[in-house]
Amino acid sequence: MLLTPILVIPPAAALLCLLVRSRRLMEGLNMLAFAATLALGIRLLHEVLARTVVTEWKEFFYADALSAWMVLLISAVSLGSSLYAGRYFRRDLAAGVVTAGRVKEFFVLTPVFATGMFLVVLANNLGVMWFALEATALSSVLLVALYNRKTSLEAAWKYIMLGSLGLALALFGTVITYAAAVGQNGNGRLPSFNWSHLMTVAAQFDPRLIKLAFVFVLVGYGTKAGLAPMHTWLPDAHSEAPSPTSAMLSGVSLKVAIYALLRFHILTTQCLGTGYSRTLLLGFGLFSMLLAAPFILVQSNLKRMLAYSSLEHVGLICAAIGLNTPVTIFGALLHMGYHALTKPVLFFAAGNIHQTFHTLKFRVIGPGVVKVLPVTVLFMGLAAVAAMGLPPFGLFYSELTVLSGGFAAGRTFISSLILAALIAAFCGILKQLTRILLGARKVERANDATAWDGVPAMGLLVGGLLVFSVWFPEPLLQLIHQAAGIIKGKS
Amino acid sequence: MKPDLFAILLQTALLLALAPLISGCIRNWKARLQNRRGPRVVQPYFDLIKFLRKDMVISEHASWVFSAAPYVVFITALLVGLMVPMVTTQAPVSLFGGVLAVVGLLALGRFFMALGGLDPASAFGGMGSSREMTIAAIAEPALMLAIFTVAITVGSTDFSHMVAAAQQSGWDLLNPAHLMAFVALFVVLLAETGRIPIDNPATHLELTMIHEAMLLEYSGRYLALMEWGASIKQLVLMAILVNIFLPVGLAADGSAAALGLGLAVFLGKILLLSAAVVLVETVNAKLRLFRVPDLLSAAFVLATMALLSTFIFH
Amino acid sequence: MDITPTTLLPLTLMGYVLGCAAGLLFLRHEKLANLCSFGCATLAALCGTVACVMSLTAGPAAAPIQLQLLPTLIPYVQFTVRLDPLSAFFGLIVSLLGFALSLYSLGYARGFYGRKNVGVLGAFFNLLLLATTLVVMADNAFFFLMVWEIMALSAYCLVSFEHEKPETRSAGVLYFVMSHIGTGCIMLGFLLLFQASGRVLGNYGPDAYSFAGFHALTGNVSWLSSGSRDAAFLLFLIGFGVKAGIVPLHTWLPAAHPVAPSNVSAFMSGVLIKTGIYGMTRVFFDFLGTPPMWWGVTVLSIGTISAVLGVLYALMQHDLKRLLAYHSIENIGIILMGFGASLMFLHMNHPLLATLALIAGLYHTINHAVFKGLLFLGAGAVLHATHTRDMEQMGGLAKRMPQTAFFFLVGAVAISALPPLNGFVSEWLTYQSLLQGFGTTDSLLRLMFPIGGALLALTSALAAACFVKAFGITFLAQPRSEAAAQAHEAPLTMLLAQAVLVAACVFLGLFPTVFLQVLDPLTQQLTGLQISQQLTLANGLVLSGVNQNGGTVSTLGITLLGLCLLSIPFVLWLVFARRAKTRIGPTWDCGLKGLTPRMEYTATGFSKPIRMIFKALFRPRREVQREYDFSPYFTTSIRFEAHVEEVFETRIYRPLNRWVLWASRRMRALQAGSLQAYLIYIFITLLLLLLFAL
Amino acid sequence: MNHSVSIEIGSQIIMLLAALMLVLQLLLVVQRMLLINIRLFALQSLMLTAIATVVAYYYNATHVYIVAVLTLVGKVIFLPWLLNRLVRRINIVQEIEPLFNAPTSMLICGGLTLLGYLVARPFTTLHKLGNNTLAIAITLLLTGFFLMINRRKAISQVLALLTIENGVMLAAVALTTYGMPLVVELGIFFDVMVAVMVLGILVYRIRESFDSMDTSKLDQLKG
Repeated sequence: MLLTPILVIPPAAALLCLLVRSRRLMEGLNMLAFAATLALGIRLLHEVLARTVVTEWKEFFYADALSAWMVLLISAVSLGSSLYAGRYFRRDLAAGVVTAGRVKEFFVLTPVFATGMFLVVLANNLGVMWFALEATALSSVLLVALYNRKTSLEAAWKYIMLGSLGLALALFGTVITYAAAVGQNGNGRLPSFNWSHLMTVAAQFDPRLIKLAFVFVLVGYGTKAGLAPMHTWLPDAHSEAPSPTSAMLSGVSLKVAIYALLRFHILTTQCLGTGYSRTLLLGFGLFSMLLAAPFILVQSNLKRMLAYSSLEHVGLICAAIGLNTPVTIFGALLHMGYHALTKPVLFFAAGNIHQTFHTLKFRVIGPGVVKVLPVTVLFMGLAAVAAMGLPPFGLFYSELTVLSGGFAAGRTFISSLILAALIAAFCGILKQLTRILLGARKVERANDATAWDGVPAMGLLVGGLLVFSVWFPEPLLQLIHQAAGIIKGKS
Repeated sequence: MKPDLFAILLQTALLLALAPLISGCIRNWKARLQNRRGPRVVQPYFDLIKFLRKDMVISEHASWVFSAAPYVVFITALLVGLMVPMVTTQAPVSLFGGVLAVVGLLALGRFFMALGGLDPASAFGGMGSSREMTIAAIAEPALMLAIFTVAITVGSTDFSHMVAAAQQSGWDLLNPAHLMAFVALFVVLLAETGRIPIDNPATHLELTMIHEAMLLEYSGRYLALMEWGASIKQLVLMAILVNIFLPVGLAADGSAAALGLGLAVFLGKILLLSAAVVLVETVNAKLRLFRVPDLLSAAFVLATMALLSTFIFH
Repeated sequence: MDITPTTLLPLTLMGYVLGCAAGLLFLRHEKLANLCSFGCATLAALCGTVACVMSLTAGPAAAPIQLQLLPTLIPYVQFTVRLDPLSAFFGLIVSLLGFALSLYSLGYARGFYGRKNVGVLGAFFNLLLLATTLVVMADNAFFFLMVWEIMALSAYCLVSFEHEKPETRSAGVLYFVMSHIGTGCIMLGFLLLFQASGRVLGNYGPDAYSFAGFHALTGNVSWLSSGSRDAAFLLFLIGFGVKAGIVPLHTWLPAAHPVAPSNVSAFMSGVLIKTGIYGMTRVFFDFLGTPPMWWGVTVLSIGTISAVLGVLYALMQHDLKRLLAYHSIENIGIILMGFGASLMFLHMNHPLLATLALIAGLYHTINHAVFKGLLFLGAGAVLHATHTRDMEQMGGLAKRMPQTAFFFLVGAVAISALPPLNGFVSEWLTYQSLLQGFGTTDSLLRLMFPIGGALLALTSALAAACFVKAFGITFLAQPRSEAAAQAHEAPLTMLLAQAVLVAACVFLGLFPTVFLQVLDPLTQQLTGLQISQQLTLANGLVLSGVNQNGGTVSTLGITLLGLCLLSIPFVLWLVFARRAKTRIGPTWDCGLKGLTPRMEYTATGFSKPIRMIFKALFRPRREVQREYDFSPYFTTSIRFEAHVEEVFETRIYRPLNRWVLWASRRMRALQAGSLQAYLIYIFITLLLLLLFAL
Repeated sequence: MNHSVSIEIGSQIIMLLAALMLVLQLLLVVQRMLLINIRLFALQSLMLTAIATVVAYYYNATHVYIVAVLTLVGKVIFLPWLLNRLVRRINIVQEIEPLFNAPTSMLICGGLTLLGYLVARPFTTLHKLGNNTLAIAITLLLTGFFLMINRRKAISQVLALLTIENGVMLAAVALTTYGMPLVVELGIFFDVMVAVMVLGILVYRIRESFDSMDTSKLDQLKG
């Protein structure tokens, strides 16, 4: 019994939060829940390493290396953002930006959101995976709309419309896949819709149906994963949501959607052989990267810029998987991990800046944030350096690994394009952040009360990032290698 | 080819003794051509002695650089002199450096002279330094290129080797390459020694003077060293010109007869060249400062063409 | 424990790490931070210097030292350090300068007390030293790229140390952006090599990234197709060229070097840009095998252009540090002239000349590191004393800070390539190689050599002019401002540091034949020859060209002879002038009542003739505003402004930047905010994919 | 009775019903009165229910009956009622001018139908019940999508979304022989319900802070 608790604890926490009144208790419950899932995740990691697959409830829940990796990421990021949420909302309440009811809403919905993601990565049945994803979408929509500002409502509206449209398409793809699975044999009993089962019979599927299915799934889940040109909701939602939510959206929920996409990618590869789905992934990944760069370069809003950089990273991950060599896929998974540890920190810091300056517009914030929020800027600087793909942080390794893999596979031109996009994004982020973080500014009053806001959360993640950048534990490495093997498939 | 002390002393003496005479001749002949009686040929010697005896006035603004400059100028001029063959094919310390060292040492002297000009905080000095350095800067490439044309054909930057090679057969001044190089070098010579049409050694009108402007604040023995150094430099440059392109009568060995002959021939050549200089100075007017580059770039082009022709006749 | 490179190298690295840690540890106590971090740096750099010297003098027989710093993290990364002669030579440059600069910083950092956090400065300074040391010693391309980026990052942080000034921030960004683009090129280059070597080795493991592996493969002709070889050459040329600051990739350099703290700008100008040179040496001579002709031609021409343009722009500056920064461009150009010639000789299969030219380049590399470091330290001392970088505000400092003035003068003489100091020696070698090069080929290309030589002459003459201006305007005559009048001599450690570098200048200048032996293992590694014996005559007194008829020079001899000749003025004094007296009097002022500083020649005025001569390049603009009460003949005040245009910035970079931003803004129209539009994007994507899936 | 024959009949019935769904969809595209739109949607859902029933009857698969019932309760009765309430609450009667006028829309829909058939052509040969519904399902999907693009009012966009859902369900029920596993069906059903709830909530909030339902006014977030 390992997967079930992971899926039970967060909703339980959500229920309790619904009942209790004290805000601190809710915070505690959230943290506790995610700490627990993180611990379970680590155990799961060892289980998976021990016996490649962990299943429960007659294979209804199914965890292989890939799922275990995702579970770790989800719990880590959720823990981080629940750590951060406490101080964040206390300040918001003090400023009267939100009502206590809304805060409760947050603490109830966040575990639900997380549960959805856990279910996505642990469900064996593709249909279940779909509605789990829909659940994450619905819960996060309400979180995005939490502030109930005009802009946040607009963002939420676009998010829900595009999101559920995408999911409808994805569902259609899923259905067609199932139809393909049912295939010719019209015999009496209902075939299982478990991914593990489909993998075994994928070879006999009708290739044309699978092709069709993958198109819909790609567009559908691609929308949720924020692949260009279906990404348009992403900057709005990420910039309008409260920072802890932005962190979770950017840190994991995109990657969870990618995960869903990957399951189908593996299936398709199994059926059609390499070449079809991986080309599509490569194309969309590259397009996302190339599209993101100019938007970063001339962005005027801090959190939107971060959102676009997420688009960039997601693109890189997809492109790397599209390159489809063990090394690039390994790099992509590594990148997922490092990015999950990096991006939330940036959003937390952005949150602090937002609460201090009451705006996210670069022009209005003006230079010299470092004089007002030195600690925040320190963490933001570290995270930004990491996000720009500079050593000694892990993203440098993962990016260079991907490029090396690309060159090793002889995809010189594609890899060069990737590098170019990365450089462009680098320039943008550097320019924008230097513009606001550094510089002179008259500090009206040194506010020590807020100086250490969010430091535990940021410290946790940045610490993890630093540790994993210089020392990578062996089991984790094995896990990623296994996961890469799964994605690469037999072919 | 170890530098032997005797040769060094001899040549030093020659430089010290001959240099003022040359400037004296030039001044005197120039006067003659202009229908003036002009100063005696030996006047420079008297001047030097006078300067040496006189008290010095040093500007209150000047620092130690001001006092260091004259010595550097004087010494570098002498050093350069020792690297160039005058009466013997073998310059005393040619081992210590050739063309490049000569150019470098001259630049060193100029460097300090310019600093000395700036040091007393007078506008004239600054103007002089500025112009001197500018002209030197555009003269130097022409000089280098011209000497390269010779050095390349000889395959050495060492004056002694150049002269030695020049004495071999198959070498003639009429080789177009060398003719052009010669002309180029002659122009550079005018520039380096501060002659009309580049500079006017006789003037003390601030708009026209270059070299003089830097010496304006110098007096007494410092002035003497400066003047002497300048005339030595002039002698050396002339020696280079004549000995490379017209290497007749240089003493191959240390025998008295050879030396005597060499000295005589050398004197003849130098005086001939001085006459040429005088002629040029008399028939030309001084150029405007911003016309000087045209002249020097002409020299540069000449030198380049010289190179090209060696390329053709190689 | 015995003193060997193997034991000293880890000490050095540890020292830097400690220094970094100390800086961060004592963020709150600036005195402690200053002492600990820069103290550690000083000691570590000293160890490094010793280590490098030892391994260079160990003789060619000694096997290069290898160290594994960290366990392999993920595929490809292998933190191995290898101290072969080339690394040791550049390690020497880094450590020597590092030593002097850390010493200097101990005093210089005091200037920041109370204003800025010295701990941060110390930490990043140590990090920079560490990264740079590792850059020249890394033995694995992946590791190299990593430390290369860390170096750039820490340099960025140090450049923007005084980030309160807007121009500092923009300079920092410009530097980091260009440097990162360069890094991108280098990365691509190494990836190409990696691709090729992996193909040959048959596996794409970390070995496919190891420098030793690349070197080993150069024997194998087929490992790089000529196409990718040329591509790699260009990529590396651009990548390392940005770091080295070659024209036209130099624009970041004059922007970034001046705004950094002086100890940092000294390091950047002295060492950081040399890492670019290191990269080129490593790649062009060690990895890419026999070069085609056009490589050499390209490098030689770029070198020449950089040299001439660098010095011309330097002449136009009146910001002391900016002027020095432009001179870095010039000297990089001179170094590359040597390299270019060397590459050409390699192609024409004249290893001897190739070696000579290479030596010329390398010799100038260390020389420039030394005297440029020295000059920047001097400039730092001046800045420290007068709080301005503007030469027009200085003057008269030779009286107020005599030691600094003397040290700066030595640096100025050295950089102007005047005998007997080191700049002259390396340029002499360059001239020699160019001169000998003429005979090597009959193609018209050989004209490049003498013309290059002539332009080199132009360069050094202009450099001399520039430093007459720099020294004269800054240190001589009357002070032009109150600050200059109040200037005071720099503290002891700063003077010591400068003295160290002066000593280095003198040594490299007077004893070239001794130093050349150090280069033997290096040339052995790169061209397979050792020619220090051939270059030495008269048991070490005289330096000669490859064939001793080609020309000889002896800076030591010149110096000694000059000292002897000093006796002549002395004798003259004895004979004539013993009774002559010396008075201190006013400068002749044309009968006005006293000279004021405003009557002095200014820096701008000094360089005016050159500005006029090279009008076409500078496109000078001047604005004169005169104010008068009732008649223009009685002007009350005149404001004169002269600007020169920096062609590459105004004609290439600004328009490019503008265009990119414009294009990006146009792109933003895609995200116009209308849900309908977004739906249409998805719809069209879907339809296209459906057709694709048919 | 002869099973194969009955299969034939069954598939013909299904085709007929599916075709009717398509027709209703096209009507939705041209119709601008919101209340009528809602009714049309309800009717379409009814067709879906019927199809489900037929499938369930022919394969006497109980869980498909459940699906049919759920669809009937949810999409034919509950959702229309909910939307009606919404519309009356924020009394707006009809869609403002859409992006494309009626004729153009019809043309586009025709094109999309063509595309649907084009895409589905390879699979019309599968020998099983309702094999041809794929074409119609895709067409419903695409036209629903187009409807969504074409409308500006939030409510009608929700409606469009629901018609897309219908298309998907049609495929789910008819194409996959006898529907998906029950758990999936239930999950999907409840998700749709919740989705509509959430949308409703948002619509309220937007309504009260923008006092308009015109989503084309939601364009503050740019770049």
